[in-house]
Amino acid sequence: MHSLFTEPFLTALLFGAITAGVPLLFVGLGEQISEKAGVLNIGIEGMMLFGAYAGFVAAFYTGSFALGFVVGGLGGMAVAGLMALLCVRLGMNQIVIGIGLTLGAEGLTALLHHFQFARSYPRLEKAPVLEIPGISEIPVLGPALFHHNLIVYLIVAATFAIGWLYKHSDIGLNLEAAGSKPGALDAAGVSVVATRVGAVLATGFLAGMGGAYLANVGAGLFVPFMTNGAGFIGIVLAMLARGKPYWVLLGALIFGISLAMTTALQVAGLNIPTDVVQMLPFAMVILVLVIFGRHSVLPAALGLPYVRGER
Amino acid sequence: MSAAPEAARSQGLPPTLMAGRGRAVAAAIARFLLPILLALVVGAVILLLLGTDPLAYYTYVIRRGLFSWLGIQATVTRMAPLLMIAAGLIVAFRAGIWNLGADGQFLLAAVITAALGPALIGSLPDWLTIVICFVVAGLVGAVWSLVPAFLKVRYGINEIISTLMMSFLGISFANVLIKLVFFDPGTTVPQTHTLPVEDRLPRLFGSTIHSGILIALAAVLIVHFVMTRTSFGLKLCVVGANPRAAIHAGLNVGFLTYATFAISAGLVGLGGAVDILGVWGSVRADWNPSFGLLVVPLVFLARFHGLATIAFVMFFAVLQVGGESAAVRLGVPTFYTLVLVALLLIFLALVEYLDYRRQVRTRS
Amino acid sequence: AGATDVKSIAVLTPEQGTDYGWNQQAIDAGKAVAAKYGIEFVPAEGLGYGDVRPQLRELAGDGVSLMIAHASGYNQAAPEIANETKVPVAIVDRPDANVPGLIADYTLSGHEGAYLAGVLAAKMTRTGALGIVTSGEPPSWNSQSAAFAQGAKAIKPNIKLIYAVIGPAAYSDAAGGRRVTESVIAAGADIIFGQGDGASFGMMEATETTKATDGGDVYFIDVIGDKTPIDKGHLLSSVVWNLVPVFSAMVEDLKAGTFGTKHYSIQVADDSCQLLHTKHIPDDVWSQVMAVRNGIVKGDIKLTPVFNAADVRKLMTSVEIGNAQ
Amino acid sequence: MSEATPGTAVSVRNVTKRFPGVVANDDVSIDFLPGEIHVLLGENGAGKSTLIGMLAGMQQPDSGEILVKGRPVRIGSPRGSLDLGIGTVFQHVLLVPTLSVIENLMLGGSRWRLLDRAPVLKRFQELSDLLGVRLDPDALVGRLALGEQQQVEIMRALWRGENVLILDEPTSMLTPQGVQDLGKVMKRLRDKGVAIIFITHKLAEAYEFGDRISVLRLGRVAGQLDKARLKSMTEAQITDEVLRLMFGGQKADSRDAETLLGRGGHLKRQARADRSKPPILAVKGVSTLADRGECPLVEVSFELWPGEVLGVAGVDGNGQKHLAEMLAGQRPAASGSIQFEGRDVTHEGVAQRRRHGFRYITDERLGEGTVGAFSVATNLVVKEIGVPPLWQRGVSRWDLIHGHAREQIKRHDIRTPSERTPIGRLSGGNIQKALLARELNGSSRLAIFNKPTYGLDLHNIRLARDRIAQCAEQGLAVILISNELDELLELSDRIAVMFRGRLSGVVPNEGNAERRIGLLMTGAEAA
Ligand SMILES: Nc1ncnc2c1ncn2[C@@H]1O[C@H](COP(=O)(O)OP(=O)(O)OP(=O)(O)O)[C@@H](O)[C@H]1O
Ligand SMILES: Nc1ncnc2c1ncn2[C@@H]1O[C@H](COP(=O)(O)OP(=O)(O)OP(=O)(O)O)[C@@H](O)[C@H]1O
Ligand SMILES: [Mg+2]
Ligand SMILES: [Mg+2]
Repeated sequence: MHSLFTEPFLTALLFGAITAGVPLLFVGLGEQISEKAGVLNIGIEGMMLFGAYAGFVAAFYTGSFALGFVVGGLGGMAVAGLMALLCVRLGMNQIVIGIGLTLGAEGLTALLHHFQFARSYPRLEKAPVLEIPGISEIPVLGPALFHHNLIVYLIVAATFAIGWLYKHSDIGLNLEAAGSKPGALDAAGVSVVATRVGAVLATGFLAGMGGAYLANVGAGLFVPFMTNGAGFIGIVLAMLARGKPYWVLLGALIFGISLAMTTALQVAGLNIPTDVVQMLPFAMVILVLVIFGRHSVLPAALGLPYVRGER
Repeated sequence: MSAAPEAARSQGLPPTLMAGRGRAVAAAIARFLLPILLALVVGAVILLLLGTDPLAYYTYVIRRGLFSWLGIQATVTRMAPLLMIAAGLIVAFRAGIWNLGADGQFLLAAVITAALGPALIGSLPDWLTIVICFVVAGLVGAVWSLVPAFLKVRYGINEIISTLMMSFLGISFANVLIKLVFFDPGTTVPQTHTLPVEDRLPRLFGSTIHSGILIALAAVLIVHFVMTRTSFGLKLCVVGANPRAAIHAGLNVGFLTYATFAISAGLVGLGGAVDILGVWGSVRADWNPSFGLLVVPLVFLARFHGLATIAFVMFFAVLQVGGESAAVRLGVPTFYTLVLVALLLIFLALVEYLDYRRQVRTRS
Repeated sequence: AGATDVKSIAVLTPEQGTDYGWNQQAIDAGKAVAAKYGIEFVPAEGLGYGDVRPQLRELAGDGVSLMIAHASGYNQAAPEIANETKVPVAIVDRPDANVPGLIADYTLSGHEGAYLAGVLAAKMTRTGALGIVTSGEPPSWNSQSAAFAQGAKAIKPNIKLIYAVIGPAAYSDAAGGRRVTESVIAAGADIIFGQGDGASFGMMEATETTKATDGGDVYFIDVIGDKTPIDKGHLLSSVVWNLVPVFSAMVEDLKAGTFGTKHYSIQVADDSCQLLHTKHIPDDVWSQVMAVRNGIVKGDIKLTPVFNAADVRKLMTSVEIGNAQ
Repeated sequence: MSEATPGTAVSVRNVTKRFPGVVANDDVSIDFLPGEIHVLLGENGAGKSTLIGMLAGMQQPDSGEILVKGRPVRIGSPRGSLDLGIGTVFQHVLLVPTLSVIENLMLGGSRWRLLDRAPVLKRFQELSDLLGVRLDPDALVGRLALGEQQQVEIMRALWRGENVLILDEPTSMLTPQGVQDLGKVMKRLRDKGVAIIFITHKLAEAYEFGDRISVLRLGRVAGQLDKARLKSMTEAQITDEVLRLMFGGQKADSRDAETLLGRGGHLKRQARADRSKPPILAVKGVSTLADRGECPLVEVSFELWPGEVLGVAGVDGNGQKHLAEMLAGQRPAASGSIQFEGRDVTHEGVAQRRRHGFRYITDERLGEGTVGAFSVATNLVVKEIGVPPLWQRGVSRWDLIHGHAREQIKRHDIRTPSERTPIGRLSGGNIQKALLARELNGSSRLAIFNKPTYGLDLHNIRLARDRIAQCAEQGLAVILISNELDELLELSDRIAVMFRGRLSGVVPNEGNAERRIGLLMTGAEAA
């Protein structure tokens, strides 16, 4: 048994955990921004999926991973734009539109994939890796944590940057106000609609980049429905993180590790049905809610459209 | 926390069905037809881009889904579980509870039904087996909604997220049950025992439509009646629209919230039973039709109205059944139906918004 | 059941017949068989895993002579509709369901081919470790996983076999396929025996983009289809199923009135199951593998398929524990 | 058209604003001058908030124009308003409860910039000195008392409202002392040249602080009293004039005038309670548990007789809310007991107590009193759902329910387009009438009024007070919670004072009651 848990294997596990966790970090952070601003973004799954598709197409045709991320982000943002128009600007119901957009993105990407790639199944090269000199030499941790695409370091850095902005910039205040008491924000001279539209677009961009990472770095290809609920896990992360980006980071890491553990247990020959392992994250969330329920506070105006001067 | 559903009620515009019955009804119908038309048009553009003749596609879908005997039977059969789920969602949404956990509730109830039915059918009369299956399926659905209900009543936790979580949990749990507990050792793929075709819900008038559709239609109509015409329904609506007002009015908010969850999830569970007893006879591991999230937009498009819901579910079933057939004959994958539903939602939103603007302008 | 005039056959597949695998093999075979007998072919692709009863009824109503329901998920619905419409169906994964003239099972196992793949892999591994990655645990994959293990063990009893399942419904989980395969490679495997639909592409991607622990290339052994057209230089082989003989036999049986009285299978003997020869396999190794094949054909090597997941796993751990260097 | 008096700070010219079914402002033209406190008066729904909403950028006029310093402007958003130097304190608190005081003040300040506390803190100190308030800049606004929140609002309005300061009913939640303090601030700002628009329902405040009074009636300017005229008239004359403007030709009676002046105390009603009989309600040592940020009850005991009005005075947030909720059955008593007609009702809920004749008119008309999205008809029966004859075996008889509503609407003069109008669209006074109609029907025995005249105009206040007096007349036991001292003095037999969750004393309503209450309210005297 021991022989299996060699250095390279442990490295690969941890590496896999990071690769699985990064897309979740993207969507978790994105969802958090929307929710802070009072928009419950159920459409994030669709944004992620569309970003995955767009990002893959871009990376495949140009050969540039960087461009893949940008276009993936823009793809997610396009779906987010619809959400912003319908839910923020026109005040339609966020849940229903979110579900609708997710269904639409699923259908559209599967359709496009069918006509475009279903005969060729194109795959990308390995994504370029940036080794951080020095620390990437540490056994196990080095190659697992510091042999990633630049985007991984960027998003981790962005996590802290976002946390810092929440506290120290007017953006943070505006988001908080838009989610907590939009009328007060409006009265203070900041457009609630603009704030929320900005938040939703940012969410779409992050989710789209997460999707692009999943497709281009995680899988190296696009297959229909490939996000497979990752967007919804992002919603969970945002809920558990209670407005703190660092908690999203931690949660994404835990989710990634739990996925990687599934493999580890199997490779180790432990005979647990995969469904049981699959249940663990969700069971964990429910347990956390039941135990710490009273502490999970959501923005007061979450899910409510804001119309100036309406009675 | 119930804020979200409350918003759903108010932002869909003022209930125009209230005044000027005749003209308002005509306007309401126009409000439904216009988005459908627009969605079909944009859908047609997408079809054109993909190299398919949209007119041929639409006529084919409607012919296969609606105007052929086989098609209409398939459509009506498909409607049965969708309508049961819709009934459950109407209760919840009218009562201001966003039950997004229908998939888990449906699947667990289906698995239990498929485990129970074949086991009982030998020793009990058919009708009793079916009744027991229904009762247990309803209970299973209800039980699965207890945790979100508890979290909502006790801590005020947003049920949108908790029901979603329970849904994912339920889907995996249903698989575990099939693989570890209720599997039929005689089959190579993990699945439950099978209820023989002749022991399933009786079929109607020699067609392939099973009688579950009657139960489903009745469920939607009863739910509509209860929610709009009874004191119980009104109490649920009050709790949903303003829980503090409900407390102030002396309503037992905790109990009514539990009741909403239980009735909603119970009806969804019955949907699982209807589908298993009417069509499938067994459940195979990893089967998940994901009806729950599909029905949400339909119920919403229908503005939670029972009759409109039946119409929209039928519309969707025609699209699905005809679309599956068209997938084989015309090479347009069934995913296209999803795109159409999304387009429909978007245009409904836009049309409603424009209509609202028009009303505001004309009234002032 | 009497003899029938066969005018057309339909093949129903859950995914599109363009996957270089399970679905495509069936559609291609259906086309070939129809051409062979000069009958009409009705492909019904991409039906998904929902209720196919409407499609079956519609095909029956259109007057199809035989419906081949090419998914284990259809083996409940198809017999029911056969009984209802009296149109013969062929189904998979239910060997006990045969009904003369109406229902015939063709539960296929490429275990013979997988055994050969195991032999090939054992001969070619540099690291002494092989990976088996599957996206789920259906019976035909179980039997192939087991046979692969047995074949490898036959050559090198001490060989390390690393077995991993991606997830419960991970057939299309390409990212999962890649992630898991990378772990398996990191655990030492330099040849991956992979089974999965969309997930297979993730596994291929992993073999293409990851180096083995010895720094060399990793190779991939696929199943069912021939992915050579989309290979990037890492496809070592594939356990290719050829369904033409099976579908032909069905048509023959229908004509002869013996449909539903036999079990169809694929085997290396008639090349309905064969190992794909790619340029990455050295000639001497290939001839050694072919020698083993002849042994199977002659009956010198006896193989019994193992369908049960638990038994498969037992096979892996027993190989792995204690013997690993 | 746009010639404004030279030197105006802001003017509206022929402004009209319609809402579905109402003309809220009808061809309104007013000038607001720098260095002047301009009082806007008018009954509920006269269009005061709508008018200032347009100045604040919350609404756009349908026609007409707005001029700032004589220059026509379009105020498209609150931002536009702030940029013109117009600061507004809205009728309802508009602060972010989850942010601190200083963060609330920084909101909308710098754009796309990092927050810089130092200059904000400096300005905060300056304004604190100017306003004469002491606030912790890092306290969460949600934790502040309403009065303190209002100070923050005024501070925020001043932050950029260096030209015009608008205050919409700021005194409705202040103590008398708070009102005086606010008056000083307004005067100080006026002397610095700020144009102040001050909306109130209390004429006394208008006299005391106002340099000019404009009266709105049914969306139109009914008239104006300028500085010179105000100086030249006696209080009585002004009152007569204002009443004439507010109510048109209708003759207002003298009691209206008293109410308007906030000097109704001496109108004291005839006490009728017969205390020789056993009390109808006996509360013994009741305490409640505190939720976050609330003041619970501590060992409250009192008795109440039929026909008696027990006033409850106290600074807001000293347990009045808990008292009302506990009595209504909405909030459980943690200890102690409640006897009603000799029966122990401590553990009974709202519905049961309602059956005994308990009625509770809440101070939160929209928050809990009504379901804003539901029709007036539904709201009129929301406490009787399922009760025959409006329901028959659980089935709603909407015809009867609507008929019942039409009758109530007529009887209680509830101004609504229809019984099917969502009640949230009505003005505060009319919602209050609906609540009174719902609660004071049939077999009521004990009525609890929590700030029943909050936010109402003179006419509606008069109606509500008369209703309360009438209740006592009919033999109901009444508990009247209010922070309008004159209201308590007018209506009560005895006045209990709440301080930090306790009943710090019960004062008979006679002689020097006012002084004693004042002392008890600040905890200075314990009785
Ligand atoms: N006239 C009414 N007044 C107040 N509340 C009502 C009225 N009618 C219905 N309700 C309540 O308000 C909610 C919304 O009613 P809505 O009018 O949408 O129902 P509906 O199905 O359209 O009924 P109808 O066809 O009779 O108009 C319902 O849940 C019901 O309990
Ligand atoms: N957003 C709105 N939508 C619909 N009607 C409105 C809206 N705002 C105000 N109204 C209506 O316009 C009229 C004037 O309301 P406004 O709030 O200006 O009155 P007000 O003088 O401030 O009254 P109060 O003393 O009660 O505050 C009322 O009839 C009110 O119902
Ligand atoms: Mg007002
Ligand atoms: Mg008011």
